[in-house]
Amino acid sequence: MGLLRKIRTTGRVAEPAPPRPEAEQPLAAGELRGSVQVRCVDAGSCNGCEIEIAAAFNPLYDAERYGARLVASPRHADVALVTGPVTRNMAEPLRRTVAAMGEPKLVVAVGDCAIDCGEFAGGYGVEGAVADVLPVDLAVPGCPPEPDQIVAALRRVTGR
Amino acid sequence: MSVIPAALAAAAVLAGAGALAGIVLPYRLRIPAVGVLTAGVGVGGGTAGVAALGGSGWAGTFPGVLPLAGAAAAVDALAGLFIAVAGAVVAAVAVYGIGYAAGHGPHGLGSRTAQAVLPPFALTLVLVPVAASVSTFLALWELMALGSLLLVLAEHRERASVRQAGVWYAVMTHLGLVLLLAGLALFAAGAGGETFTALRAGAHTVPPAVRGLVFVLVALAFTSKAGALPLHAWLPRAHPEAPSPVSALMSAAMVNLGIYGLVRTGLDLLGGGPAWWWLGLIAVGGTSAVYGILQAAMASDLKRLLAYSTSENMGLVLIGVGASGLFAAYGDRPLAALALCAALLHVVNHSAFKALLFCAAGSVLRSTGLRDLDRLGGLRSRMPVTAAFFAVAALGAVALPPGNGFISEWLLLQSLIHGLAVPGVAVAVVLPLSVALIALSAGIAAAAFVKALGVGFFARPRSDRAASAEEAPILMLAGMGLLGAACAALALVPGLLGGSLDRAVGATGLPGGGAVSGGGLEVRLTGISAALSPVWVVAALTVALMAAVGLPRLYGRRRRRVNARLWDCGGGAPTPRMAYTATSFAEPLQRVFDDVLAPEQDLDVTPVRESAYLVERVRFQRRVSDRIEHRLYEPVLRALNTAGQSARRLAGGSVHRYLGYGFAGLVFLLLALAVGW
Amino acid sequence: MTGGLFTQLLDLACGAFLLAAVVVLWRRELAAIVRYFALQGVALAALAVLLGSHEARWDLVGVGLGIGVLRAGVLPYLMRRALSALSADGVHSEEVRETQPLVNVAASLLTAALLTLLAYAVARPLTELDPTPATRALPVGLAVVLIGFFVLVTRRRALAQVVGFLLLDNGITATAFLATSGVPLIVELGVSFDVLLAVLVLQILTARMRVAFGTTDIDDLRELHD
Amino acid sequence: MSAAVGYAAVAGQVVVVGAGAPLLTGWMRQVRARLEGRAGAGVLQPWRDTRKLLRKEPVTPVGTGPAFRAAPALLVATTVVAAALVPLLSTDTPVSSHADLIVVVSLIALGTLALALAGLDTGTAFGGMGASREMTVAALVEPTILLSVFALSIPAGTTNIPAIVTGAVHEPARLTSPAGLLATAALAVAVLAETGRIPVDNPSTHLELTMIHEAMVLEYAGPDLALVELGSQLRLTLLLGLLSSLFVPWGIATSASWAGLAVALVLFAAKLVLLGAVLAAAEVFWAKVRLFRVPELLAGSFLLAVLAVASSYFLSGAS
Repeated sequence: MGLLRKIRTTGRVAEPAPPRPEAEQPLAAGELRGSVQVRCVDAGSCNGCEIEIAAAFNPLYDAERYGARLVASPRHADVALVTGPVTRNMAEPLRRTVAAMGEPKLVVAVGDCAIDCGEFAGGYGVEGAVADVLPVDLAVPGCPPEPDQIVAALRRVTGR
Repeated sequence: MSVIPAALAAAAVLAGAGALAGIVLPYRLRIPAVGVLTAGVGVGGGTAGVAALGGSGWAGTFPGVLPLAGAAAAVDALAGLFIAVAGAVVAAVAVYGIGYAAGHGPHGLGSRTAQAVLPPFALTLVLVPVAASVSTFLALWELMALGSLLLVLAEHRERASVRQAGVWYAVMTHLGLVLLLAGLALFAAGAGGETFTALRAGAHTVPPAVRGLVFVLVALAFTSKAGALPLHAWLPRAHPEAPSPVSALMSAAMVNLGIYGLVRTGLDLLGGGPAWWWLGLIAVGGTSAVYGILQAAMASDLKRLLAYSTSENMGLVLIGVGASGLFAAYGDRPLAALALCAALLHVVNHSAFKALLFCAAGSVLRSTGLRDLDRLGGLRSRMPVTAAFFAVAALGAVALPPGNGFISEWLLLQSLIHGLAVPGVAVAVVLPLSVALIALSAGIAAAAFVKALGVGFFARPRSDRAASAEEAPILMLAGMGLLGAACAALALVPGLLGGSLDRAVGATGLPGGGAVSGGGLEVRLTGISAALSPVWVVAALTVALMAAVGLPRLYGRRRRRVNARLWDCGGGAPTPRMAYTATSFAEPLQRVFDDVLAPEQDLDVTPVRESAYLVERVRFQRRVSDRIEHRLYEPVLRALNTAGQSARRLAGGSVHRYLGYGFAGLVFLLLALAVGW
Repeated sequence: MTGGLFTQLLDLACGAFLLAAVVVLWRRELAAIVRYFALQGVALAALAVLLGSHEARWDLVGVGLGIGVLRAGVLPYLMRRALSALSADGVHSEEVRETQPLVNVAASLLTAALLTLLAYAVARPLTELDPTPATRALPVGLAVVLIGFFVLVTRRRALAQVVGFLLLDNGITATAFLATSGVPLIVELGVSFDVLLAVLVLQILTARMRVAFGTTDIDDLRELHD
Repeated sequence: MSAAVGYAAVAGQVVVVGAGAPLLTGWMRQVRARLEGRAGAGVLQPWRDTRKLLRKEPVTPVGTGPAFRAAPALLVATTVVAAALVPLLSTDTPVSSHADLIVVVSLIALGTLALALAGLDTGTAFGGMGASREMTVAALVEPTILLSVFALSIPAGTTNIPAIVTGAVHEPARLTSPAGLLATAALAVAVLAETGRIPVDNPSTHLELTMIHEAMVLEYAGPDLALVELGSQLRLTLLLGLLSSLFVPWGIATSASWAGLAVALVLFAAKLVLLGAVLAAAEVFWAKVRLFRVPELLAGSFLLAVLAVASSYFLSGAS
């Protein structure tokens, strides 16, 4: 039983929870009360932010302990986690994804590219930042942002 | 004059009038007149049947009707059950048929021949159980087969497949007749009389080997009529190709008569038999059930699916009959009565839901011209009533509460589970296997009917014809309404049938004492501590459903329900081509049962001319053919073909030679007679 | 030991014995197969010891313990050694799994169900001669014989075949114990010795096969025909 | 008096299963999280999810029909009726005469059927795919379940669950016999398949192509989704409860007394907590098997059920 021994010796790897972020909760998040289902949309990112989002949900950062969970369908989701500059091909799918979510819903732009197109500003295939396509409720700056920051943003949404 | 002969006589007169009306009247008047008269036949039969179930009996002889022996008729409760079922189905389907044939034009079912044959066919369905002598039975049986054959062929101008199905049906039904004739003649010779009374009295004088042979011959014929393996091949061809009301009559009334014949000869006339008869019957039933429903789950032709499901349900009934005989052979008569009761109840239930299913499939076919599930879809918004009726009947067919099929399967399972008290290795081995087979067939039936309902009626239309479907006319809906009401009544208050079932079981000589009782609302088995109250289940489900809908509303903030596009992964809107079809739905099951079904598949990749690596076209074809038919029938057909080829040499074309054959034959026969004497 | 407890324990041992055979049929990894075979050896030994202590026949207990050592200890050890030799070179990682049995696993499990019922039907008359708790469990031994034979017929890997053969032997031993409370000590010793020898021979054969053909798929032995 | 206790027991069963189902799921997720080295969202998280979903906006995808709308409520309703029937707390209830094992199993199957129809009703590729797979698995589970029912009803002589449970309480030897153990194992596999747990289905997968249950419910949102999730949590709780009632029946009140009911309640919670922890831990160790290996697993469980039936008559059974 190698796995059993591994579990015993590893123990808990989740880091102690940092204090709850000071910043206030976005308005729409008030009704969620500690439960947030997250749908990720890659609108044209270089995948750097995706790696960090994945890291935010790993055992070390464990975003799930604050009530956030990744889901497979936007119908189940409250939050769209959008990364990357919005490319022309992804603008419409992004709008549709957010339209598929039921109220209350929030859009969180993750990474510099999602906020102001970053490196890709002015590129021929870039439609614009996420805010140009959809109203953004929360932004997480960084290229890529640290998992800590992503977790902190999610905590502002869940309120835990 | 008692009710039974009067009602039967009325049915016969109405049938005669109907046949006449079918021939004489012009197209416009023909269909309503024949429909009403056929419905009258059904009502007459139903009245007689109900009267017989109520406990009255009747017997009579008609010396002049048939040559030599004359015709004998008798009605007891067992016959009454089948008469009543046939009558009810005929009445409802006749009403439906008026609407069905009216829109069809003077071809097909509306044609002079078909309309003239329909009432007599309906009459034979009612009259076969009335027969009380071998010759009467065979005559009526053959008339029924001929009537159904003509009706199956009604649309022969429209599709070549109808003609092919007709040939199959004609050959197989006559093969059945030959077997039946041989078996019953042997029996009559051994028992020293051809009336059923004489057979019953003389059965014990027949040597065991002959009895066994009689049973095997008769059982082959009757199981073939019931659509059970191995002589089932006509059923999945003839039932889909017949006009839908005829399919309904065949699937819901005619196949039952196979069961009737089996119960009548096996349990009543032969008076039961050794265990191997019944083990064989259970084996036939079990394989038919699983194989039939497996083919149904694979079928993408809606009516073929329903036809194979008939095979399945008759298989279940055969398991019940077989178990009954087995228990009786080991001396546990109350349990035998219970198993038979379950089988008969399943016959009734199956008739109700299968007639409704075929009628609903018929209105889909009439409105869209399609039977192919892969091209149907979205009918629930275009044909809401038909879809609702199909759903009600499908609930019965999947054997889940609160459907009517559940009650009889529950009863059947109870009789098998409690059969362990019966000693004997065979029982101990066979019972668990039958339970497993029943369970497997029930599980696959659920998949098959989810497919039929979900793919055929739900989602979005997959073709223009399905998109432009229209609801069926009022008479068709009325016919379906009658059947739907029957399904609901059987599902909710099966106990009402309790007394009748007991009397029907009692007619075979088994103690039918109160296997099902409980004041009409409950099924309570005496001797076995098990009870089922369908009304209670429905009430509890309703209360729970209301709670499940209501409680969240109390808590939730009343947001308005909004409409949204289907989630398309952000791409373009999903087209009907992306939806799962019946074929794709069945694919996992088909892969699981690969070894049983042996599908043939065929992949054909055509590269473009310039390069072998660029593909221009890929053609993929997969067919699940009836493997048993393949393996069993083809060698026989091939052998027949070869024999036919070699026989051609005898036929040189000279008329004198043919006459010579006849003459030689006659002389030979006379010589043989002379020497033999 | 009271009668009730004895019956209970005997039934449990028989159940475990049969279950181990079934699991051998179910699993694909040869290592797991060997493990469950060892478990079956334990169940068999328990069976013998139970019978022996119930009838106060100490030689039977001794035989039982001997069987335990041989079938739960020595034989699995030998097979594990053969297995580690197979997987040591790492090239033939396919070698440690029964990837493609001749009859697929689901079908073999259903066949096993039928075989068990057959065993029951066949053993019923024997049971009725003298219905004691031990003879009533007779079908278990018979079922294991049939399942062992089935493994022998349908498995490709040489090692799986060895296990099939040993299942067959376990079944015969169990049947003997249950039917007649044990064969004479000397016969049992002789048989066990034979089995041991057979396994050693097969082990050598397996190793030779792998050297010669690079695989232990015994279908490849057909090449010897040419 | 005794009738009052009986009604209280039925109400208690429904309430305990209803309120406890999200907690059980939360508990299992928590156990799993701890084994994976994570902190976990807390036992109450499924309740928070449900609370939030109920207040979200209900969404009807265009092109779906009544089957899609009705399925979640039907799923919950069938499970609730089954929860009222199964003797989780007491065998002596006003409904115990209706508590037939076959009826309970069929009610659960009815819920599966409703959800499969809803999946087909959406007309999306994923919905149909989920429905097709779910029905395949459901069809193959059925023989195992009914044969286990058969094996369990042999010693009791009836398929009435309270009677089976009472019999087992009075005669514990029935449970430790090979028949009892084999039937337990067979039914346990069937429960895993029916509730869509690893190794048959992965309830937390995000990859549509590997989904069975989740694929059918991709279109549900808000309160409908809350009902669907509650339905599957209820079903897990109910089936684990059924398993514990059948095979660890001790503590279930067999007569109508308030004290017995209280003890039964505590023990029932304890059994479920234990069973849930075991299942969650097992899921850490197992991997989901390929869809076309599932029949193998189910054939195995079917074999166990056959052996259970067979051994019940060739071992201690009716000679």
